[in-house]
Amino acid sequence: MNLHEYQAKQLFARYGIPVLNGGVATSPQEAYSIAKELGGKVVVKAQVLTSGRGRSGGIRLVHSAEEARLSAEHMLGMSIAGLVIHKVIIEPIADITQELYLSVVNDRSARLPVIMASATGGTLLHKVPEKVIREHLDPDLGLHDFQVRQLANGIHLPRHLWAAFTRIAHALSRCFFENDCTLAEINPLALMGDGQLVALDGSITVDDNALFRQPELFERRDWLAEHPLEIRAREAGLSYIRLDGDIGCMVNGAGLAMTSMDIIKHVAARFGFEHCGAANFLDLGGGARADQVAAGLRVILADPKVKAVLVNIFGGITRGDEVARGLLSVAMLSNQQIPIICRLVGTNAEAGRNLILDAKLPHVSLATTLIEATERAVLAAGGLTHGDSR
Amino acid sequence: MNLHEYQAKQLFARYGIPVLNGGVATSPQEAYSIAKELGGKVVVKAQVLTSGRGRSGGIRLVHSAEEARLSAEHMLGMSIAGLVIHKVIIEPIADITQELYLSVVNDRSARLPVIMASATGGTLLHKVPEKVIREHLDPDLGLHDFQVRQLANGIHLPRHLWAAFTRIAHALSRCFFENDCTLAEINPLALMGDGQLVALDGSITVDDNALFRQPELFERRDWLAEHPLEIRAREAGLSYIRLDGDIGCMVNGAGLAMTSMDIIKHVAARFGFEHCGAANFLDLGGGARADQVAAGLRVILADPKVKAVLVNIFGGITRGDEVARGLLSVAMLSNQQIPIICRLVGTNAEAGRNLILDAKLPHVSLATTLIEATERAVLAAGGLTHGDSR
Amino acid sequence: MAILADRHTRLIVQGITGREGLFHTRQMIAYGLEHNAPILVGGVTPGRGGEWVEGVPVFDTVREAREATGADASIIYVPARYATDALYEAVDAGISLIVCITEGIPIRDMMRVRQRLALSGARLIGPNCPGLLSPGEAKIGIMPGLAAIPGNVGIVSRSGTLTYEVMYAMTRNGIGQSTCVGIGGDPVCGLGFTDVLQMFEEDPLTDKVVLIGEIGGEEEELAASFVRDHMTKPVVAFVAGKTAPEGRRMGHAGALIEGGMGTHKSKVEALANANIRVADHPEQIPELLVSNF
Amino acid sequence: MAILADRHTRLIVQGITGREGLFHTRQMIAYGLEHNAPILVGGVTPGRGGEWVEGVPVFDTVREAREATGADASIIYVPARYATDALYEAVDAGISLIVCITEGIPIRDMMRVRQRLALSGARLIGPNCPGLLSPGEAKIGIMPGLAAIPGNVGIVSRSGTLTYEVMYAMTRNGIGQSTCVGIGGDPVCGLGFTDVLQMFEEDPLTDKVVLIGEIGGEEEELAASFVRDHMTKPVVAFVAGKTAPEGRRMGHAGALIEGGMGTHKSKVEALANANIRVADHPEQIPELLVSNF
Repeated sequence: MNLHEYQAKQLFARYGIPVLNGGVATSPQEAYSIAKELGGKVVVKAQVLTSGRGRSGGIRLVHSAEEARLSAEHMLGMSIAGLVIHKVIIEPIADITQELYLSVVNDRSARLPVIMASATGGTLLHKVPEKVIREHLDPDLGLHDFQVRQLANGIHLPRHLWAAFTRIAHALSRCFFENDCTLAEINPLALMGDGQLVALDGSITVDDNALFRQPELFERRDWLAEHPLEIRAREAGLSYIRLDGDIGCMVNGAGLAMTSMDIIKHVAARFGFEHCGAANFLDLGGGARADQVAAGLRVILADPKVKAVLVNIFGGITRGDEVARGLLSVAMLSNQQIPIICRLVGTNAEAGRNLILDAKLPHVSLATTLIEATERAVLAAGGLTHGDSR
Repeated sequence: MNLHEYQAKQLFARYGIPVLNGGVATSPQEAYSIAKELGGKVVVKAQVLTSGRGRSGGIRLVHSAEEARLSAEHMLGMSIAGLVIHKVIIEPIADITQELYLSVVNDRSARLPVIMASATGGTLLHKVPEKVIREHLDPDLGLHDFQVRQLANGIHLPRHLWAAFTRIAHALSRCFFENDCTLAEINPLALMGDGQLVALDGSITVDDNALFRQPELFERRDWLAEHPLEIRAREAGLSYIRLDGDIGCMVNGAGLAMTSMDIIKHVAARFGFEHCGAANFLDLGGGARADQVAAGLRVILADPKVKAVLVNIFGGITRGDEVARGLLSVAMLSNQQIPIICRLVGTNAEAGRNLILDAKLPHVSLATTLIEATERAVLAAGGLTHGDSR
Repeated sequence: MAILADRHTRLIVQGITGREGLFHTRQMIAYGLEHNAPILVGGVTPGRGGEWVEGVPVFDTVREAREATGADASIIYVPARYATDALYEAVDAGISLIVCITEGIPIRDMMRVRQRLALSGARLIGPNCPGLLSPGEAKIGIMPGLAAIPGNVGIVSRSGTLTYEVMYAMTRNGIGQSTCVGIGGDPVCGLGFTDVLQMFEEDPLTDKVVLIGEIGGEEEELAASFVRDHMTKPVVAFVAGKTAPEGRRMGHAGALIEGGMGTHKSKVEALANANIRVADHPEQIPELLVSNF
Repeated sequence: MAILADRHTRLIVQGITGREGLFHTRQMIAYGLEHNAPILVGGVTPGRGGEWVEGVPVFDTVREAREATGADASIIYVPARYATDALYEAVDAGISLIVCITEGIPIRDMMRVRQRLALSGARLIGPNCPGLLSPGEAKIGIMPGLAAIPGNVGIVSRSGTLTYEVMYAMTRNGIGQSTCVGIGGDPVCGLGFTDVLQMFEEDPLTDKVVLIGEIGGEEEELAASFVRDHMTKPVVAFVAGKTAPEGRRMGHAGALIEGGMGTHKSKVEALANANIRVADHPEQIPELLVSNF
């Protein structure tokens, strides 16, 4: 789960990390009031959970409260990378001397958290990656003082900034640990004209698995930032991600679901249907019930891009008959005649296949292997039946 | 540092461990008021930092508020094991079904904390030591749920008490860790007639080395519970413990100080002066200044039991001249003519010895070995000079 | 002999009376009976000690279970909130092989568990994994027995049903497995690819190895280096997630391309550079296994 | 060769510019010069990197100091509140022998340090200890050089000045030492009696051993078992605190008889039962060392 910039900064402030005194606006009028209070010369920043806001017109420097109002009016409701802007933040224009970088993130290879600092932050960070100093953190003890010294030393921080840097590094580390973050990043950590270090922008990602013990963060989750179909799937307990293609997929298991997406692309390329691809990732999880299967199929069919559906179930805990029942309950009632190709293997697979055969729905068919099922789905989406291709 | 029973129970209550609703009284009238509010039938318990209050009349069951007043009047100001009673607690008489035991303590051999539980607590605990169930705790993670189950299982706790026992065990463990305790003990943990588990008595010892980060506990320290001479020594930065003998000791280093005490007893026995022994333990620590040496000698001489003083310094950081200066500053002014036998070895020892020789004080003399110094101190305390014994 | 577990393994089930635990206990017993392999020796559910489930005794604690049954392996089907405690309990009781099926354990908790594992020497498979299967010898986990037959190919995988797919494809083509190990889809887990590859390299009954990876992390790249530098046995691989978008978690907590790290391309290149044959799709693996190396 | 440290040890001082650190740095340098032994190679004080003190370079961090000087040992003279950090820093930098003089570190902190030491393999002496002295070879700590001469008797002790007293008594009687090790007076410390006894047993230049204990804990009892079961070299012992009252902390955090545990009697009995000669007082030790075993 990602926090918005304004949420990350609220959290930073609570840990004593200096941030600019701005405000959050959900309407142009609010933006105007905040900008006026700040003296007019402000930055208006769109709150969307994607990178590259700057390039997409999501960050504006303005010179009056009226301009701030206009900018907010322009941004609110606009989309960046498919995500609608519901909030903007208004902040005074910062007098920046230098942009540093500081973050704590889980290092998967070391299986430990790592704190990273760089003397060049902001957009320059990735241009000088060799200048990033790293210290792995003990997951029980957190950040040691000596590690902060090694960071400060490594980025050649002027001695008079060590005390402030130390406070910020410890605060960021505590913020990371206490909120079960997988990422807590300040970029840039700005050295201001007055000699203060200030967190100008921040990113926080929280471990979804730990949200049960972070009720306050869980409440802050911005559900509006998700696609409506993803919300519906989540509410049914399914893991669903919307993609650009035209073949809906329903699979049990994340690895097999990704593999099914990959095979669709692979087969489509072989057939010369380069435009074909998966319309979604959908993992039913283990032991899905008929009602979850039905909900998953409804979500897939609600996507207007979808021209065919590939169902691939390798049943361990998941039972083939349960899957078939769920599928048929939706397919029978649906007015759409979108082809549904099912491949069922494993627990109760034969019972499931028999249910589907007995239902005799013309648009629901069975396949034996994964490749065969995919070929038929690709051909169906490409406007051909399996027979046509032969 | 040890907490009084009432302080331990206040801490327990803060962690959600059930205690009886009693009160603390510093006067008989207060005791009367509390007892009256509790309905008259109460227990009056002296608050002294020693064991065996019960045997010394420090715990009384009374049947009216007036009796409570009389008991408090009797106890307040009374001494148990040399410690004056300044406070009593008044608690309702408990309806006890069973007395259990639960504690967390540092296990020195394992170098880990250990939680211990027993189905037989109170004064019966030490009679069935084999029934105590132990689980070592991870110093980073504290008590695990499975360990509580192992305790409950091991002491055959009835299943309906597991939930309450689990809450109390976790609370006691948190109390132990968060307050840097070396001991947090509930004895007895009483099973009451109404089926509740209640901490009837408690002991808490805090690691002196950790008091700097436990300011609240540090403030609660009951300085009145110490001997006045110990308070004076502590204020001078010296480690001083009053003992029963008649030979004052001033030594640098704890091990050497204990050894000096032991040698006094050893030599005294050899000479047939079984009544002779060390009047105190006094460790000057490392690198003591003249003013600290002087303060130490003043504390020693303020003890009326003292008939001779043994000074034994093996100087590493501690400088012999500094010690001599401190000694002489007090010995010169003192009206007492109590013999002071000095043995100085190590850093600047010769300079120190010369200072003492030059001062020509008749009651301050020098010795070469530890045994020789001790022999002279024992003979002096026994009323003989060194010459006499030969 | 297979790796990690065989017919001498003495297994207990933590969470044996739970919905999932009970279901898979039955599956494991059925597999054991069908293949004339020893079945599990006991189970643990706090508060249910003294009962019997599916013919095996239930204990309140792992320690009791171990003392009574001599168990040396444990499989954990405990819900995520209690799974960390179950892991510590297994380590504390001296269990030497721990398999954790549970999904949804916070990353930080697993980092802490790893420190204690390092101090104790116990081996952990998982969490968020399907467990392991030595066909005809031992089934510790949820892998469907029907998908596998005894053979000389070791499988190690970060995935669940995708692994079954590969096993099934091999089995249909008459290629059996020595041991199939699912190391799990979480970013922080117990044994990694290289640990298991090392065991396969040393196992006399394993002749070839299949490695099934996913996008996210660097496990596949590290495995490739290990194969290049330390393995003599041929390895075939497949990596899922070629078409997965960056920055989205693909079901598994660990299947996530972050900041351009852990891409399909990087993994496939690393594997190919280590002379590992990388399949286009799972059903291609049997033919890569039988073609000349 | 002596145990733990000799003329090949490359030592740095953590807290070299502090009052205590500077004083003892001078003492250690003086000892090195006087005995033609190598002197320390550097020091660490955060914020003072780049300076020179007593002819040796100062660094901001242990890691820098190690990289620049090849140090393999460190001595810590940092105040108690910062000493734990200094310990972690030394471990993290890969220092293999750490000696911590600092007194007053909370017990819990040392328990945590011990877990990290166990994972790293570094050896710690102390805290709250006088360090070690291999006469004529290496002085790492605060033991007065004048009290010792080279010889074949190893000393291991929980005490400070009491140890000097024993060394001095031996030296006056012409009995020299291979290495004198003060393991410290805290309840939780690094190397214990048995660790050091084992080293003396294996050291070809040590022929006899003196063990100096105190009341409190069970270290002496454990040492007695170790001597009985594993040592061939004769051991002489002294235990301080015969007349100390129960329940009072005798200066050292660890010198405390609690609940009847750690008494003088129990220790002396255990030692005597292991055929160890126990002295009545320190000045008796030389005669016990030279009498026939």
